[in-house]
Amino acid sequence: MDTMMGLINLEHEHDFLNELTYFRCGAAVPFAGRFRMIDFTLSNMAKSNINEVAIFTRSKYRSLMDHLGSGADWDLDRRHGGLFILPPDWNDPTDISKGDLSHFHNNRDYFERGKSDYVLISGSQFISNTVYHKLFQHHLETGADVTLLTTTYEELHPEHNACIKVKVDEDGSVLSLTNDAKNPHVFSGVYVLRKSLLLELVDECIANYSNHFFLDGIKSNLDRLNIQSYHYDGYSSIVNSVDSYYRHNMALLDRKSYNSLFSNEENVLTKVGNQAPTKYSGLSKVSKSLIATGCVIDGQVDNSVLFRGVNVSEGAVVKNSIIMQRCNIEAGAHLENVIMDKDVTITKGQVLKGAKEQPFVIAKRRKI
Amino acid sequence: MDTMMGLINLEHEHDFLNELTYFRCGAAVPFAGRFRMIDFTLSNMAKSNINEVAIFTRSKYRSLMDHLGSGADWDLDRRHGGLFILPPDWNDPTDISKGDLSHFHNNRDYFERGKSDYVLISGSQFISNTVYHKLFQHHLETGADVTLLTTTYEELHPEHNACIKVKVDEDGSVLSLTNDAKNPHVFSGVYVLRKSLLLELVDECIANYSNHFFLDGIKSNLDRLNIQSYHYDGYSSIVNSVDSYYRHNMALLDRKSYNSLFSNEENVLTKVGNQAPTKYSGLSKVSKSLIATGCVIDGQVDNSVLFRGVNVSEGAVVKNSIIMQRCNIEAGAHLENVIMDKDVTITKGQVLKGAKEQPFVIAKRRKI
Amino acid sequence: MKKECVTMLLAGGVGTRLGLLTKNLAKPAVPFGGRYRIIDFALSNCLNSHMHTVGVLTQYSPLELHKHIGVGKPWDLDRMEDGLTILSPFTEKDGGSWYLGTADAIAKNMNYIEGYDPEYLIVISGDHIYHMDYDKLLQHHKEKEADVTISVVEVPWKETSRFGILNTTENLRIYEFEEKPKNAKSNLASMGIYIFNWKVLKNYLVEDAKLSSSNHDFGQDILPAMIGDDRLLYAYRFDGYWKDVGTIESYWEAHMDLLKEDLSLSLNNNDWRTYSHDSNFAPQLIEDTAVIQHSLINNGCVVAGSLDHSILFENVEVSEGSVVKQSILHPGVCIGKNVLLDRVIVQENVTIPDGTKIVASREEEPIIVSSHNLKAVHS
Amino acid sequence: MKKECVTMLLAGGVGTRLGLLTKNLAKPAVPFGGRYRIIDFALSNCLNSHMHTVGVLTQYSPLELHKHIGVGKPWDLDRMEDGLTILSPFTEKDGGSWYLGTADAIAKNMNYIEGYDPEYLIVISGDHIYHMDYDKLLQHHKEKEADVTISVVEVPWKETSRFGILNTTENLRIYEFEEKPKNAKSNLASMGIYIFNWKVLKNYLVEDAKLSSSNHDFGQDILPAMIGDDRLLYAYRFDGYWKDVGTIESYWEAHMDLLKEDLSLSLNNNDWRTYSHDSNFAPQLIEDTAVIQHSLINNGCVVAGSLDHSILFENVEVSEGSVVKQSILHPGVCIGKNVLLDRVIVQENVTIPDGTKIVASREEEPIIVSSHNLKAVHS
Repeated sequence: MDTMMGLINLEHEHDFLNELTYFRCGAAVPFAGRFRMIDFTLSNMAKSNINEVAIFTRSKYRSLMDHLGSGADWDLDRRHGGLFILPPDWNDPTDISKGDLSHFHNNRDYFERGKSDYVLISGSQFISNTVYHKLFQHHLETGADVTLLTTTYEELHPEHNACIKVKVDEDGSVLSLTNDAKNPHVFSGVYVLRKSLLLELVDECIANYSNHFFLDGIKSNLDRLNIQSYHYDGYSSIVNSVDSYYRHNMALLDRKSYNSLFSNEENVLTKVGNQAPTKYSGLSKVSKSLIATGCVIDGQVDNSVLFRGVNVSEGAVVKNSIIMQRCNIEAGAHLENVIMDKDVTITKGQVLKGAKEQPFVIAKRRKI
Repeated sequence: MDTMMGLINLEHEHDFLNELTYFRCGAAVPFAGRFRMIDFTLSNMAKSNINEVAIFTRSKYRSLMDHLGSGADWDLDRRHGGLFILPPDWNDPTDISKGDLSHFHNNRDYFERGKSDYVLISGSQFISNTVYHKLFQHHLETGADVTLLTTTYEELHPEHNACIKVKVDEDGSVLSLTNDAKNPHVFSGVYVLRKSLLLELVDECIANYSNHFFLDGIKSNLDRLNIQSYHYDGYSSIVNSVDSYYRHNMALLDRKSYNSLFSNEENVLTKVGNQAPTKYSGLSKVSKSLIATGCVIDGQVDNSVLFRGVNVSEGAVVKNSIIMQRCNIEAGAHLENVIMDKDVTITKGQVLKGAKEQPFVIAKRRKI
Repeated sequence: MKKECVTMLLAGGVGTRLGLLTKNLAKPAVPFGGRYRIIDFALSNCLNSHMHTVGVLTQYSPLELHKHIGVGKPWDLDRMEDGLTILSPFTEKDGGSWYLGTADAIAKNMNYIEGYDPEYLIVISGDHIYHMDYDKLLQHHKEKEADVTISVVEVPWKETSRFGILNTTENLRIYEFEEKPKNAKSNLASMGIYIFNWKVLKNYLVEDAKLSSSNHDFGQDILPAMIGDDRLLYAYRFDGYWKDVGTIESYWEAHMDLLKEDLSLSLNNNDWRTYSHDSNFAPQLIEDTAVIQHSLINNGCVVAGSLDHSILFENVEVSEGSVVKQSILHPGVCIGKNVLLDRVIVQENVTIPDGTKIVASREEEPIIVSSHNLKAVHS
Repeated sequence: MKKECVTMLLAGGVGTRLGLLTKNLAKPAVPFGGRYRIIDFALSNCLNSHMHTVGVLTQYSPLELHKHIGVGKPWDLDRMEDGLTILSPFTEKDGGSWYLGTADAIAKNMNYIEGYDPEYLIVISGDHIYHMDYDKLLQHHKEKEADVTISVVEVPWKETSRFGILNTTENLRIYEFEEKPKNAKSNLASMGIYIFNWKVLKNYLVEDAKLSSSNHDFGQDILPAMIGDDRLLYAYRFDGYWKDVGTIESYWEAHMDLLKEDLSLSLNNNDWRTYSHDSNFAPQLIEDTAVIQHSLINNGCVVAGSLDHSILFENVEVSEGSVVKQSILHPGVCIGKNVLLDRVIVQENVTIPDGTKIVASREEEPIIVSSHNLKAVHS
């Protein structure tokens, strides 16, 4: 049976979420009430029969390690295969590789030991809930060298500017990969190729002092590689800025989007938190909100996302906001258009208000 | 129930095994035919009811991560607690800590989240097969601030020079910690103390710009701390140089030492290799040797240690040597007083000979 | 490999008094508290008390239970050397037989226990909701140098006839065991949690197995025999969080109690976490039209209707215009539009069609709704 | 959660023809090859074939087997959502019953299977030593659009009367199944490995359960009924590594064969690893006085005597002056001084006292030594 191994390459995902990425990489930022950004990609992989997943990471990976643990929650705590977080601990004095190529170079043994002939590569900024079976099937059937997962966004937003846009012919062969701001056909960052080809292209890139595997190894070789596009029709979003982060969290308050992302047959896997169900008292007034477990709600919550274990006390109001784990909103406080990182306490009667276009971001463990 | 959490502190264990530690830390060096140095400490901890173990490591920890995996082989692949390898991924701009104190400082959350009130700290150079129940019991009963595991070596060797020597009164209270070359009462590097005291001493050390927790936080406070010694009577050895590494591997060829280290009720836990039993052919001639599984022996092996999957072909002779995983000794080759790292091939008829006092160390993946 | 203490969790109970709830389900697998199953409490106690060698004895309709327990991951019991072992009935060269009583179930698994050569055997049941440190019980047992220690809880005097009652001396030594006495002399009820010195118990099990007249039950046979022999049996008084959910009424009441409690002292107690399997549903979505008061809601729920004094397990939907009061909705329940439920327990994956009205009056027992009796209970 | 394919591993066999080896042990738990138990081969095949949803059906003396399998860690079957499930007999509201035949065992666990709503059901047995890619079998089944595919192996014509023989057309469609025929028409023996279209099988299981005359066995009842209905049954010819160890003689011979083989093609095959539980014994210690030829030795052994054509499982000691020939020493065996063994199988943890002599002549069946018959077999 042909199988894929997985690679989540975080090298080129910089600290794109301001305060939220001061101490953690973007992949580890909480998203959608109970998940972290990386959960979507990782759980897609886990559900696609991928038994070995490596993560290339350069720095700020500690909270990622905490979150992923042994991989048990993704059923990736395997004795054969499993989850490998690969920090940059390299001691090869002859190493001349740069950028993400140094990850590929120094982790060559991961690929060589792996039992699969194909590699699925992804970042963490493409949020979707799917399995990659069809992408893989398409790759095998077309006999392509590389197959890109692409999708089309009806409305283009600033976050799509950073994406690579794709032009294909009628058979789905990729004709060009550009930054054309008006092309709604977007490359998701997910692609699959044969392991042997990957290693070959890596060697070429290193020999040429390149520093970006996709741009230098794949995009630059568009003329000689058979690159196919597989079009994904499901719900997805690209999160690569505070603006897009806020918007795509809020989008999930809409029942249709919520159902599209979550009401699949398959749930998105994440670290299990073991909290009791959320408790609503006689004073609670909640509408249009996404709420995780372990919360205690005595106040008013409107059009907001609450992560695990948030307390909203009597008389407090939370509006158009994202409130992360274990925040404590004391009595009478008023929050509007706020993104609040973990473990923040908002004291009695405090009023904080950002703008919808520019939410007020509060770093973790503050008391305000 | 009072319980301990574990800490294996590798910060002060430098690259003490020459060629064997070019690409890996000492804790990850293979030892005694199927183990790695760290297995002894880690398995002692695992068998002592310790459910949370952290490893402080600065560099060359990749092969350690490979070896330990999710901790499953030590039954430490837990959802609550478990094994934490903590590489130096720190992003605190206000951090002024140095030496191993920066590990303590940046991993404070490990201690704070841990459910145990006591911490057992160890390095990886003290080789023994025991459980720490009695040490812990002693610590609780004497009400000591810190209890050190100590032992006495009848014969002092160069490796003991680097150890701290202990002077105690009749009750086992520690009177002095010195480098007295003639004192056979040696501190093993294993000690236990209350978590709250540990954190207090860490804070003090950092405030004083210290860089060595044990020397600056404990030894320097000998006057005001109640430090007890618990004397360990079982078999043990200190491995901190190529010389001691070679000698203590060879010592296990003696049935008495072998039984002392291994024929406990409890086996030493290590990564499971899934090799078939070792196969001896009609031509094999083996005596006084320690041999792992997966070997195929057609030649002569005498007074040697063979790790997993070693091939000794017809007419080859291996004498007084340590041969690591998957080495291939081709026909007619002759090895004497050699330490050979993993995956080395010795070609037909090759003769290599070191001295007992200075074995010939061959780095991994060579073909000679 | 020697272990000081082996725990045997009795999870084969039929739980007859729970009616429809246990029709195809062992009692320990019955959902509780919005996200748990009853057995989670005993298993979490094992984890929190550092009891890592646990045999789970199953016999009756175990499929759902086995699926829930899996390999024991949520409770860290998926271990190499000990951990969780499911012990179902089996055959030997001379045939096999089913577990007859609680003592018989233990006796038939003597080989499993002996494999760990334990000093002590803890027998617990998967039938109650409680937080208990078995290690403290063990320490108490050791201090008293008892042969048996039985955990007891004080029950209201008027309810003593429902329980196994222990009559003790002032220092809590047990001199008599009465099963459901009409006129109780004590209100100390056995919680069905025992610690035995294994060597002592073993002899009694061997002897009891030979008696054809015996029910092979701890309460009816083994303990009376031990008391008769003047063995040292002590009661251990437990006064923590404990709920009996043996009847439909008490099951429902226990849920209503949860709404009054400070959960940080019970289900959300950080010092004594209750662990369960998690199906990774998305957070609950509360819609514009929802009105929620006095309720507990788990992941995966979508609420557009009104809730009052209700408990929603995972993946429940309550549509617009519906009113759910004093009710318990098990996982996967789907409530259509304009439904009215009051004092109702809806079983797993049942869909209640639009406009349905099911109301149990205050005097009645709460109504259990399954997919089979749906039409019958529609008022 | 839907799975394309569910695997049911029959591990309840009594294995009568293995005599003492299966006295207190299910056949799948019998040690093999110096470090394995028979069931390891089937479980490793599951891992290597990416079959992750495995029900293991046990009934007879399962304790040792369950302990060995544990939660399935060595085979990566300790998973959250599927993985390994041990399926022992259980009771329901209307009582319970034991597994009667192979088909009955599957039928009684229909709920388990239906929980995954599979297209295909693979039935394998834990009784043979073989390396097989069940996925290839499945692909073959799909290509043929068969109702059933049965894996077959060619056996010597003179041995056909020991096997279930399949008579096929040229393109391997099965038109007849003969259980142990006297005059076989074919030498294609069933390996007891079947793939069924689950929906098709299910109907036959339901019908078969109603027949009081049926043995509820695949070979005797289900397959003949399917052939009678002109269902599409195909044979799948297997020619890989396969050993039958159903009798004491064949068990012993299979071990002697191992000494001739290139293990890198069988037990040590890197492309098809065989996984097992590992007790973490230290490496074997070979002493000064040892003479070892043609032998297989596992971890934890200490050898001071002479070995020839012998297999030592883990933690075996052979003391000075002893000679062990053509023998198989199970885990924990301890051979005293000046012992002579020839053509002997010594069972787990048996200690052979100094000076013992046990020899089976070439014509005899190899002698099995347990702690009970030790005196009787001393020559």
